[in-house]
Amino acid sequence: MKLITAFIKPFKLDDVKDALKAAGVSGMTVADVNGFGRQSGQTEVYRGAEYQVDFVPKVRLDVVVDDGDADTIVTTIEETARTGDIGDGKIIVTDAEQVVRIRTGERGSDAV
Amino acid sequence: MKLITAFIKPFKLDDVKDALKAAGVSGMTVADVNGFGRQSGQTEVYRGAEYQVDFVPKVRLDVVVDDGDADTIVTTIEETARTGDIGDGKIIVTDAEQVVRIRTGERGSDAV
Amino acid sequence: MKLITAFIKPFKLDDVKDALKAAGVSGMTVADVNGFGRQSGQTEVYRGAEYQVDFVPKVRLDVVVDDGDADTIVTTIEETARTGDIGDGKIIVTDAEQVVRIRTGERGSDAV
Amino acid sequence: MDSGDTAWILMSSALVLFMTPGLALFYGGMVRAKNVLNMLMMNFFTISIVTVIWVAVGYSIAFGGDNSIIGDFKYWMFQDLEGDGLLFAMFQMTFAIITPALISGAVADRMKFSAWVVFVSLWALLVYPVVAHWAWAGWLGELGAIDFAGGLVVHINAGVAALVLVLLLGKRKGFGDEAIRPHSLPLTLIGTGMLWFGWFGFNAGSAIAADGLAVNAMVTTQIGAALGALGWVAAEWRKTGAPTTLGAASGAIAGLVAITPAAGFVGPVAAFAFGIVAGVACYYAVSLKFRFGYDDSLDVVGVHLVGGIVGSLLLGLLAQEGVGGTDGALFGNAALIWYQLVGVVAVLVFSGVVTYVIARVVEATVGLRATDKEEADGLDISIHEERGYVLDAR
Amino acid sequence: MDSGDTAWILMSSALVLFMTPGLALFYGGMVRAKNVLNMLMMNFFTISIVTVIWVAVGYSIAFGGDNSIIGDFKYWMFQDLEGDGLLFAMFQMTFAIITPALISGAVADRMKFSAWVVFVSLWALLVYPVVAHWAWAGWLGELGAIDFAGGLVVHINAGVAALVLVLLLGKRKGFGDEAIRPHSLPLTLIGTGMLWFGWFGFNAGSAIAADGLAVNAMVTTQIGAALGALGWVAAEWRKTGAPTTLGAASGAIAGLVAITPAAGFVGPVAAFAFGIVAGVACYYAVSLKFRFGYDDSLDVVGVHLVGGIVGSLLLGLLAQEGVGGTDGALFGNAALIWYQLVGVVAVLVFSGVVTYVIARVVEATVGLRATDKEEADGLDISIHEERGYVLDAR
Amino acid sequence: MDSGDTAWILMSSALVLFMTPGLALFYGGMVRAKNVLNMLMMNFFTISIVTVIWVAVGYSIAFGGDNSIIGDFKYWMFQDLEGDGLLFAMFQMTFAIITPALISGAVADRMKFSAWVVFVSLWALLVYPVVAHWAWAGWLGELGAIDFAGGLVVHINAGVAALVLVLLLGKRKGFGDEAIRPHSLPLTLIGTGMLWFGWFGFNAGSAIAADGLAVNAMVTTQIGAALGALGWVAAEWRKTGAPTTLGAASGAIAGLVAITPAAGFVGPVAAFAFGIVAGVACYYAVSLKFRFGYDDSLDVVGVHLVGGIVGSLLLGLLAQEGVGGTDGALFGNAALIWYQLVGVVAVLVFSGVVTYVIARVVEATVGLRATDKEEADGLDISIHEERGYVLDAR
Ligand SMILES: Nc1ncnc2c1ncn2[C@@H]1O[C@H](COP(=O)(O)OP(=O)(O)O)[C@@H](O)[C@H]1O
Ligand SMILES: Nc1ncnc2c1ncn2[C@@H]1O[C@H](COP(=O)(O)OP(=O)(O)O)[C@@H](O)[C@H]1O
Ligand SMILES: Nc1ncnc2c1ncn2[C@@H]1O[C@H](COP(=O)(O)OP(=O)(O)O)[C@@H](O)[C@H]1O
Repeated sequence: MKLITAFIKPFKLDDVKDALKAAGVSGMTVADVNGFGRQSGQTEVYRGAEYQVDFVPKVRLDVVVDDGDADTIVTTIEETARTGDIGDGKIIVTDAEQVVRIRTGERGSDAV
Repeated sequence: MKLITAFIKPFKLDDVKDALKAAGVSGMTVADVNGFGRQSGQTEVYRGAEYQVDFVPKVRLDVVVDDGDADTIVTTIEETARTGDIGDGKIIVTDAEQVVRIRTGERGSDAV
Repeated sequence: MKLITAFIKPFKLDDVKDALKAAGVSGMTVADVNGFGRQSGQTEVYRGAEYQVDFVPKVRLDVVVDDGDADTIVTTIEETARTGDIGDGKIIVTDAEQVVRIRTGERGSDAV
Repeated sequence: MDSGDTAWILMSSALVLFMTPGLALFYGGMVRAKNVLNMLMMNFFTISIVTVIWVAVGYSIAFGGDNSIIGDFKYWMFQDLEGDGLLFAMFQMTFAIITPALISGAVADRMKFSAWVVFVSLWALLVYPVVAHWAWAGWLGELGAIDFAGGLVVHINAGVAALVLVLLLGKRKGFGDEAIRPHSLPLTLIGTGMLWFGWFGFNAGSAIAADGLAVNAMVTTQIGAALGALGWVAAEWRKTGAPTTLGAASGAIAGLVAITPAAGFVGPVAAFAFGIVAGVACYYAVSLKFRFGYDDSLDVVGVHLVGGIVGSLLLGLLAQEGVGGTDGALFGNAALIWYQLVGVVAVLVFSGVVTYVIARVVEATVGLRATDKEEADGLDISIHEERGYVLDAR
Repeated sequence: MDSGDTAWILMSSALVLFMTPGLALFYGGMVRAKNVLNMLMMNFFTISIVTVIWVAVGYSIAFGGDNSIIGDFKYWMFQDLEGDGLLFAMFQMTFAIITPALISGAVADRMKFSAWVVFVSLWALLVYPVVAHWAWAGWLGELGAIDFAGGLVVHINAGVAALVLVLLLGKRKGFGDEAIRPHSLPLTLIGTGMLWFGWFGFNAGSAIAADGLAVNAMVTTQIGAALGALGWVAAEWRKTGAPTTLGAASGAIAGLVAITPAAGFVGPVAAFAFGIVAGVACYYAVSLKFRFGYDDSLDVVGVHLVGGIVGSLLLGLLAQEGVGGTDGALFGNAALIWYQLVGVVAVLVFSGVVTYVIARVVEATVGLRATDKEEADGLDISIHEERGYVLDAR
Repeated sequence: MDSGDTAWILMSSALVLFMTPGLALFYGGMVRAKNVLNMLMMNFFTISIVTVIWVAVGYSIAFGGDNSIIGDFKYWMFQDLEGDGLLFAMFQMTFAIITPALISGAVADRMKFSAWVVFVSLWALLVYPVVAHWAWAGWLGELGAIDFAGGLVVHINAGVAALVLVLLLGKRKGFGDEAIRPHSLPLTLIGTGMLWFGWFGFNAGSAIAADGLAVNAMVTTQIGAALGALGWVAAEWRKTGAPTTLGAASGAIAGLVAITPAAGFVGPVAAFAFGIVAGVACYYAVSLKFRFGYDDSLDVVGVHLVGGIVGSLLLGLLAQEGVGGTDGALFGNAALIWYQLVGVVAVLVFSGVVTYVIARVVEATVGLRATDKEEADGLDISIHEERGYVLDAR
């Protein structure tokens, strides 16, 4: 199985979730994170002091899928999360050696 | 070494932590995340509008262990986090090529 | 490519970020997490009841880099995040099979 | 006014002023975290804007001169006001502030801040003082319509303006599709507490004395609020199975809105009716926006317009001479219902039309709406360059 | 009452009403994030419930008629009340509201909301008005027991009810094993500020006039609060090495509780004693729940029962005729201690027993406790179908 | 004082006391999450400390006896105070509390809590009562300097003490390099609302009567606050392109600070000038710390010292006999400017020097500053052994 991790723009999460659901993904996990990248951070102003804050809010999405589905899922995320503006984020694929469904103890593809 | 990542029910964290400690794990890292899966999300009601919110609060737990310990640890998490109800979560095992203890610069098994 | 994940002390994040920037890293993602480890947790006192809270606030940092850069980056993090006191944290290196830049669809090294 | 009356109206002025920060928090908790500061700022800045306009000419337009359509400029810059007169102008200022502030809840999450500043300035100049004049120093009052503390002047007035404004402004992205959830109900409940507390000054202060009428108004206010919450929660508990905190808060506000015009005209028993009817009616009214597709973000229409109408009309029925000097239809004075209806319609039309014109002018000049990107990123960072919360451990 | 007195009691009524939202926040900050709304809702909804019951019959049971055991129904639905009488009924209503609200802190995190609603309704009907009658219009007062603003009526009454209720309800999962930590101490501190502020109305308003007695009560209240915080923090700093914010807040409340029965009966110097003794005593008292294994979640017993007893008994010692017309044991009137003790015991027994009966009835009908799953997931989402916070960036 | 006056000063005392929790939240929202409790605790505990000192001897030092340099001990432990005298002592206590509390914003994030406790105790004993005496019962007032509600006594006094203290204390780690951002602006806005509300008691209560002067003070206070916010936001909007919520809050406070000495000496029109000048001046003043490299964490110097000086001097220009009995330079009494300047300088020197001595003593005994590790981990966990927020779902 593959573990696909994506860092995307927060307001895109709903679309991505729907697209993944439509693509047959049965589960995923998300978290609030802060990203640093080419997208320059925003200026923040507090009592006249302007700060360039490098970190921008992003959503981290983790989804494990069968090896064979990985490419489709990556493409689905890619296409749905894309706005074309800088800061759209990254997708990273790593190999998941084992996956376990806690409730049943199922392992491997059955557990996804 | 193996990196074991688990998504579990929040109220199970204390038990899992204790079990891992008992199993000899010397460290772990947790984060608040939201999961989507077979467990249907909860209904939330705000001023009469009922929303089906797909994401459910979960805890993400990351723990690196020696290759040889991975199976035991997976089983420990599995058994402690299990309630038998839908939504108990997943465990994912990936291969950690290198682990470093920042304080000492130790690497590999020594660093775990 | 390699995915480098580090758990560090929160107040070190600014230094680490600057060092990574200086080392040519063009992006990273951080999250607030809680760590458990050899560093004993803090005592917290609420209405006279003293609790030993095992989890200590840490920052999780994820950065994908080219295979060739991994060692330098690990060393950079290691050296900047080190205080020498217990609890400095861990660095974990995993293999990233694929990386995608969502905005452009670039893959692999170009996407980092 | 003797020192006791003065003490009470001083205090009431402070209480009503405190309601606008309360409203800011009440609303602020209901928007998403990325827009909380924008909501707070719309409200706090409205205090500043309206203070200037009210002192400059607003009070005089509302309460100067003998004309029954509109006041004059004799009190401009609070000229010639001192003692009791100045105190009354101060007390009324706090009403002039919160009324446009109420509108902000409707336009949450998408209105340009500069547009809000211009809109409120014009509205506080052209709409509020005129309506206040009509009800409290002009033809509506002379006709026989009654409004103890601002059912017409404050709630219907703000409510219809909110409706007009959101029709022009359009919906938030995601409205109707996604769950747009309150980011901090505890914040909303803090605001609710402040509003409830301040409302005692609003209603009981409107007696302009520390006397039996003020006492009556305080008691009916408390009953209106309590029963409003009860009504709303009962209705929703029955329908959705969940008694919600936001429902209790919303119902309390609905009850307070409805009792506002009536607080000094009905007794404790009648106040039960105002509360319960408003609580249930507003509970159903807040769903209309999904049915009709206007995006009244935080239900200013559902709570203030509907609650204000409920209160003003019920008053036509239930007013009692023994309390405030006027009988309602139930006690033989059918005309009162009619006067109340005239009042409601007059405010709906006047406020609706002038708000429309003002909004169009703002649209044509500064533009009403934030850009899509500003809306997506959140108005706090895009427009105010601040973040509401930075909760990390660093 | 002249207009100055009226102004002050109007204001005091508003202040005391404001305490219940304050209490909601004070408690709300101390529970875990998953239960914050339940805590807020228990308190806000109590306002609604008690308002209905108090207006309907509660006030009359407490203050109607000449019987020294119980009032009558002559003021039902606030019949025949106006002016000063109505104002007094309003002021007292705010006490009737906050007293059962105090109990909510004990049952946090596990009581069924429907059970709470039924419990509070019965308690506000059967317990509070009777105790209020005894102390302020019945046999206890006639006997000679004194209670300026509610040491017996409010704090001991609520405190013992809390103890009985938690004994029946059982412990929260994890009590004693896990660290169950406050989710937002800033919220608790907001509540503390509101409570402290409102307490001036509670105590100084209980003079029922804007006079020297009210002034004395305000000063002793301030001293009680300040010294309570000082006492608690000193005790904990010495013992654990950490001066905590929650300790300061808790100590202030403990001091306020203890000075409540005494505010108009002792002078500033004696108030130091009330504050410091209560602060230290309650600091030690809150640990008793771990020792004896009853789960009084937010220490209603430790703070209100213990603080109330400390205050009521100290008053028997330290009351001074020059202040409120009664001397205590230290000034030659040993009987007062005895009367105070009778008062304490009478309230403990009556409130304890009736609370027990009510709780058993609720248990047998709707059931007292939420299910394990509801408790694990949190009462907010399980029962109220809302979440306190949604802080993501979306 | 009749009952109306008494009612108003009772209420004003409650209002001003409420400001210190308000200030705690105002400041608390501006620090990082890891230090929020320390900030709250510094403020809440100051209430306790100063209450003790004020009752014990502070009031007597400030208002006892006929000496123009310093009072005596005749009112120690509030001896011989009752009725109006006791009420005045209570009202003034609330000023004595908030003044040192103001200083806490400057030392945020790095001062040892024990050092704060000792510092405040000494400062409330040695500095505040003396300055209060000079201005309100001693030589400065006799000379002709005027200070209606505490421009000299409260704001300049606290502001200069803050400056001295931060110079000794040194900068926070990261000051000037990193963005040290407010962790919760909604918390700061809650505090702003409470401060604004309470300030009506501060200024209008300083009339010590419910009369026309109190009314005037309330109106000018409202205008000062509103225009301060307007001035600050206008200045920053022009300069940085962003109208910030924190700017509006800060500007309102700046305006309130500046109008404080003048509230009962100038009319509504002049109040516009106080607000707008203070708003703009303080906006520019808060940047000075980066220029000169002193780390006044939350801008006590920029807002209170600068705002206090602006207000005290403008008053020398704009005071009007018809309002408070004294004309300023603009109305022919050039001497007033001179007296005001003497007042400003006297307070700067006295408070500056004594604060320096006290701080040195504290440094030499308990030490002023937390350790580096405590600062890095946050003072909440390190010193108070508590966490402000535990927001997880467990
Ligand atoms: N090398 C990296 N490792 C981990 N996360 C990264 C890396 N580069 C970028 N990111 C994440 O992707 C987000 C977007 O990257 P950025 O360079 O700003 O824009 P783009 O994706 O359009 O090139 C960042 O905010 C960060 O969360
Ligand atoms: N494919 C997946 N990838 C990542 N996380 C998943 C995946 N499927 C489930 N999860 C995580 O596991 C949690 C539980 O999954 P769910 O399908 O609801 O129940 P169960 O584990 O009992 O099958 C989810 O809330 C989510 O956090
Ligand atoms: N085996 C592990 N798996 C995952 N995270 C770990 C592991 N061990 C330690 N950590 C993380 O590293 C942090 C520091 O570890 P700790 O043992 O306290 O000190 P040190 O790094 O100095 O040995 C922990 O708080 C935790 O976040």
